[in-house]
Amino acid sequence: MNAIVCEPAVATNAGCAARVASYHCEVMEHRWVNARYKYLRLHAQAPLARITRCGQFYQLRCPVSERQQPFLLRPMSVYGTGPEEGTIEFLYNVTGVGTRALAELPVGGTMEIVGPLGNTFGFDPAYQRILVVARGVGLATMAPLVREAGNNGVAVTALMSARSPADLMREEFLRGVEAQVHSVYDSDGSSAVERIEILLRELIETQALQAVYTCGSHRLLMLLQRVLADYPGIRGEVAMEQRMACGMGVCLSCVRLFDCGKEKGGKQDMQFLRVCREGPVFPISTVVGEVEFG
Amino acid sequence: MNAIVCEPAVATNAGCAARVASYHCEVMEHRWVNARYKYLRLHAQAPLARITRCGQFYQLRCPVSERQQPFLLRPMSVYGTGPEEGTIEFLYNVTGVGTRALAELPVGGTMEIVGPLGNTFGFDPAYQRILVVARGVGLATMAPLVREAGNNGVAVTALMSARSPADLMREEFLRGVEAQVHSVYDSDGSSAVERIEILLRELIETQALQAVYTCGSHRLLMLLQRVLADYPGIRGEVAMEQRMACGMGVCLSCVRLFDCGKEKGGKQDMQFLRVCREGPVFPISTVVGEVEFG
Amino acid sequence: MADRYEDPQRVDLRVHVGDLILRNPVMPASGCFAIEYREALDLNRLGALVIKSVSPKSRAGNPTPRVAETHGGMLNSIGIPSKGLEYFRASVLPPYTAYDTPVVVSISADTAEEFAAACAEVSLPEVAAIEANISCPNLEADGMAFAMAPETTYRAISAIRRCTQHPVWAKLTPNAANVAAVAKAAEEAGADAVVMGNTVLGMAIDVRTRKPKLGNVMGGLSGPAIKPIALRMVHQCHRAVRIPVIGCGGIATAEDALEFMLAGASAVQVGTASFIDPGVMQKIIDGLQAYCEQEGIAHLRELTGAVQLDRQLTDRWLRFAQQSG
Amino acid sequence: MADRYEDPQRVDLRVHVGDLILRNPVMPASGCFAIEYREALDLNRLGALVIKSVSPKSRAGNPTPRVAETHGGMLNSIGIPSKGLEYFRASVLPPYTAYDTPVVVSISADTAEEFAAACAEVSLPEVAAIEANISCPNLEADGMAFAMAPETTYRAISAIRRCTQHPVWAKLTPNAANVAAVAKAAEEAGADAVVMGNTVLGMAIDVRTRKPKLGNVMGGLSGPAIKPIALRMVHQCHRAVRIPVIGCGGIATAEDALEFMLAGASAVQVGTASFIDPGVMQKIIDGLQAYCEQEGIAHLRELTGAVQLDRQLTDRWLRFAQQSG
Ligand SMILES: Cc1cc2nc3c(=O)[nH]c(=O)nc-3n(C[C@H](O)[C@H](O)[C@H](O)COP(=O)(O)OP(=O)(O)OC[C@H]3O[C@@H](n4cnc5c(N)ncnc54)[C@H](O)[C@@H]3O)c2cc1C
Ligand SMILES: Cc1cc2nc3c(=O)[nH]c(=O)nc-3n(C[C@H](O)[C@H](O)[C@H](O)COP(=O)(O)OP(=O)(O)OC[C@H]3O[C@@H](n4cnc5c(N)ncnc54)[C@H](O)[C@@H]3O)c2cc1C
Ligand SMILES: Cc1cc2nc3c(=O)[nH]c(=O)nc-3n(C[C@H](O)[C@H](O)[C@H](O)COP(=O)(O)O)c2cc1C
Ligand SMILES: Cc1cc2nc3c(=O)[nH]c(=O)nc-3n(C[C@H](O)[C@H](O)[C@H](O)COP(=O)(O)O)c2cc1C
Ligand code: FES
Ligand code: FES
Repeated sequence: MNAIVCEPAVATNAGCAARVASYHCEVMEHRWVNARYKYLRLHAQAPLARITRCGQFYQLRCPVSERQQPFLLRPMSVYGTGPEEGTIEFLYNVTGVGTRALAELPVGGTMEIVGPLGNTFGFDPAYQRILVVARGVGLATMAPLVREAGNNGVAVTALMSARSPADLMREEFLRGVEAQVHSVYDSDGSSAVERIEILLRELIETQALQAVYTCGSHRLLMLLQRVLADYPGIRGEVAMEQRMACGMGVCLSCVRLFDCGKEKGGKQDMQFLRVCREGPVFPISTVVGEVEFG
Repeated sequence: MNAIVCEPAVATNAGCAARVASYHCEVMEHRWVNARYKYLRLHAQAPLARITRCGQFYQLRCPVSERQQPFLLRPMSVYGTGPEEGTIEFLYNVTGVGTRALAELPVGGTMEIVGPLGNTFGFDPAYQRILVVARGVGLATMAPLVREAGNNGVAVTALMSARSPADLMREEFLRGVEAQVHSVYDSDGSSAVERIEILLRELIETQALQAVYTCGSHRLLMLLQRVLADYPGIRGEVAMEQRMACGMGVCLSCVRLFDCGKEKGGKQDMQFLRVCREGPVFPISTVVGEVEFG
Repeated sequence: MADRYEDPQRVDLRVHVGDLILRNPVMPASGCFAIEYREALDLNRLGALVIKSVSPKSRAGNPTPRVAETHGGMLNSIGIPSKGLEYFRASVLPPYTAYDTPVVVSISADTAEEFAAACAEVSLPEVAAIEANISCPNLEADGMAFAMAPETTYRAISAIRRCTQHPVWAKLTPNAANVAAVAKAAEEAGADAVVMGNTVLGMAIDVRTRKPKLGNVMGGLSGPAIKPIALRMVHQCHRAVRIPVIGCGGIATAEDALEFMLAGASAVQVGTASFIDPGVMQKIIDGLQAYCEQEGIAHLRELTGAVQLDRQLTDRWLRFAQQSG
Repeated sequence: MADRYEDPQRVDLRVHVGDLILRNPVMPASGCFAIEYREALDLNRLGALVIKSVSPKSRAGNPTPRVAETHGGMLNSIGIPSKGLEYFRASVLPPYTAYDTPVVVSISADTAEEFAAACAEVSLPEVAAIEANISCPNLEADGMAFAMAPETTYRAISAIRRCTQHPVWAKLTPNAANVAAVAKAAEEAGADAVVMGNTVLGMAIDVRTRKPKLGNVMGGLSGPAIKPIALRMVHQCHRAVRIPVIGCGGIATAEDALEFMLAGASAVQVGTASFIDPGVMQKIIDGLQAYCEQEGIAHLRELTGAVQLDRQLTDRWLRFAQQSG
């Protein structure tokens, strides 16, 4: 279930043995990590740590209250799992109806989550060094990748972008893994695209990177697409977002257009793919940089 | 706002100064009194004890949960108020969606209640003795009346009917007021109408009763109507129930037909009256004993 | 002349419904309001007072139970209990006209002629407008009503138009298949505004007793559940007619009211939400005030129809999508 | 011959939809189900498998965002993205027919002829029935669709009938004003069953951005919010036709399914509820089983249309009420 995009849907799913279920969880820990993000640790009577892979997500059934009545489930990347088999973690931005309702869930309370869903990052334990480019909530999605790199002795370079140092969440991202961190901020202008491009090219030229991963910023994604075009040997992957209903590939609400390269006839092969199913992880090169559709 | 039925609605409401509002309350106490009934004590930052009168009810906004999502408010008689100004009590039967949701409300939680609503029992502190005939939830409605009698030195005779001794809730009804209690049960056949009729007539003949009140049983109501027809000097009142939406006399969902006696022309004057507004307390003599409509 | 109950703030909440100027766009929906709400609200602060529909014929209303709750809404089959117009004029109307707020009388009737005669009879100086409830699910005809079709709508409204100089609002039903055409017929027949909409015909059954939850078997669905349907219809009516559209259906918050205004409503009616909180209309008015302040809107009425549609979006999407295999 | 996946208990959950016998009445609603649900459900335990509508013409579907949530429901404007029938037969259909459960192919098309040709093309031995989605809100025509009127329904279904021997189910739209007449037209044109119903056309606006919440502006409302509407229409169809009615709209629990059966449904379709819990259909089947055991019902199908109506109630009420002044 790696991010190998543009296979026909049928082949992708054929013989798929993964089981998706609704898990009843208890809230073990739930706290603010800064003014906008909350950390949530759940426990289920099921081996979530074992069945969940790096880059996958769950759909959360946010609680219903007098003031907030979310109807659809909310997709959330897995921020971490374990050490107990039944433990799963999320890190989320409190923004709208569902996440505001979620934020009110007390420790000891319960909630349902549906998953695991989606494909995984393409990661090879034999890599020497990877680069992760994160902004905002993107770090929740890539945190398991950082951990996996750490576990496998793969060196990590992290380029972290944030509004200001208070928003960075460096510790939350690395969770103890050693990494070379480059932080850039809107507040001092260091996050400007031109300046990041210089930094990026320098990192790529000087470090023996096998793969670059990103999540959380369209601007950074487009920059990476442009830069990586010059380095076809480097694996580049992005975790995407889109409005979802089913989260399982059924409803076709979460499509985006991807450019799957030249067909035999020489024509560009453009495909609508489901972020929840063929994604959320896609090769950076395939992303079509439209911004005008929601 | 006593139970003086069959005045034209306009006159009944004219110049009514009572204020109805939605009060935000905190749950101070909430516990089972037996297998089916729960006792609930709320506190609001408003003088509920002062503005609420004997026989009135509130509409409760039952909490919303994943499993129970009541939409309409639930009408509940006031079981008691005070001693603090902001304290109000309810005693309720856990039956359907709303009351099941209500039963889950934790101490320290909050809820909205709308009221005070409806008219009051007609009670005169100069009475010597009153008879209260209660079954099931009817005792919640009449408990404030028993207390008022107690406070005013009016003697109380209580005829309590229940499935079995375990269902009686005698202490919950009297709450320390001295009363002569006659308990009858389905389990030993003592609640049969013929037997109660004998008891009733005996009580009326031997005790100097000025008023009889009832709530909670259609069968007992019809019996009282028949018996009291022979004693026109005794005030007889009943608190009625009906499905409600607004609880304020606006929507006309809660009507029942009442027989308001002979008109000038000699014709029976039958009227649809709103249980939430002209009631919930009505003269026993006016009740039309239909059972086939909901 | 300044309205002394007008909100004293900087934001101008006034809206126009034809020649009528309302101090704000918030008024009750017929049947979900009566004089008793003066105990919970200052009636001098509402945009208008709309009274429960009255029919010229005396009617008992429908069998009980008359209400049942559903997910996010309720069903009602009250019917239009009525003691006739004479009683209405003598005993129902007077307390409403004691306020400094325009009073709207809602009329329900069985035939176009009955409608016309009733509207003429309530065309009193103290009545600001007449709402013709041509939409109430006529349950004897399996939910059919005048406003189910353009022709019958035209017939009823033009009969009324001939008999009164008062502003006439046509209250349409969401049970119609093509509300834009119905609204257009109402406009052509001379309505001064359309109210969109009424309840959606529905049903509920108790699976234990196997009986319908309403004595009348079917009834009208109202509340938040129907909001997206009513909103869509308001937008369709707004695009179809030049007369003002008054939005109604599931409005419970200031945001809901704003959504209806953006979709094309000049004013809004609040029904079922008052049953959950009798003070809700004042909260909605306060919320509109707060929104305008936050968003720097000087005149609330500028929001009417201000939804931002991107008319080329679908074309661009299709061109974009054409690239796909 | 015994169905080896039939529930082994005493209660008989089987239902008849025309000549088809289903092991239980629970099947997915088109567009709310795809082969991926095999990861969450045993597809051999469902009553039938209904596939997402396919159109003969290749289509991209509608612009994103394609979904938005509402109170107790959701709006969608997916459209019917399609790679055509050839792709459908080669790549979409085969995994469904690997199960021991009847497969229903849903067809969507722009003209009666296109419908007929497409239905003919999917009249394959491995297909148990064809659902003609004559109801999907045709948004170019402001929500109009074949099933909006009896005439167009008759035209589409009779064209289909001439081209296939397969059971044909006509999927009707709740946006029609008179679904009973539409159902009757479908029956007269030779439909083997009607599916009542589809989504209700709705709209939602973000009051901060002032933009519609759907890329396509309007979309179909589904979920518990519409249940009372769908239920009412199922009951109206049941009274109007002799062919089976399959209920659809807001079903999320066994109680909901039972309510639809009592109202007249022979089977039910579950749509949006699967998005909230992909295992919900199995829970509904288990709940039907439990209900029958509790209530001592040997054959679930006896519940179809078993709502207890008291036809004299209104008359009695009116006589009763006549006593009032
Ligand atoms: C695969 C995936 C993984 C994600 N992982 C994370 C994560 O780890 N942490 C985190 O904070 N956020 C994550 N997001 C974004 C998260 O889903 C949204 O922030 C959340 O749904 C907002 O819900 P709301 O009710 O607070 O907002 P509302 O605006 O009230 O939501 C309304 C609707 O829009 C949808 N929606 C709103 N924003 C988004 C979005 N950005 N992406 C998709 N749907 C959206 C909601 O799901 C809901 O259906 C992820 C999104 C996807 C698709
Ligand atoms: C004036 C008045 C005072 C009441 N006082 C009390 C009291 O003190 N204690 C108590 O336990 N009960 C009392 N009741 C009855 C109480 O309102 C119902 O038991 C309660 O509404 C049931 O709600 P539910 O959601 O649990 O049941 P459900 O069956 O799920 O309710 C569905 C709908 O039916 C209505 N409903 C159901 N039963 C009744 C009923 N008996 N009367 C009116 N509406 C009903 C509900 O309000 C709701 O709208 C009173 C009723 C009235 C009218
Ligand atoms: C209990 C009740 C009674 C109603 N009576 C009337 C009526 O007499 N006349 C009328 O035009 N509409 C009547 N309606 C419809 C409302 O005016 C309103 O159009 C509908 O409820 C939708 O709005 P809402 O969702 O805000 O309630 C009634 C609605 C309810 C719930
Ligand atoms: C995302 C989505 C896609 C749908 N696609 C189709 C479709 O392709 N064909 C069809 O006939 N109905 C389609 N429907 C309608 C459903 O089949 C169903 O009739 C409707 O959603 C009401 O049922 P529910 O409330 O259980 O969802 C779709 C509904 C949704 C929510
Ligand atoms: S969310 Fe349903 S297909 Fe992706
Ligand atoms: S509940 Fe609305 S009038 Fe009594």
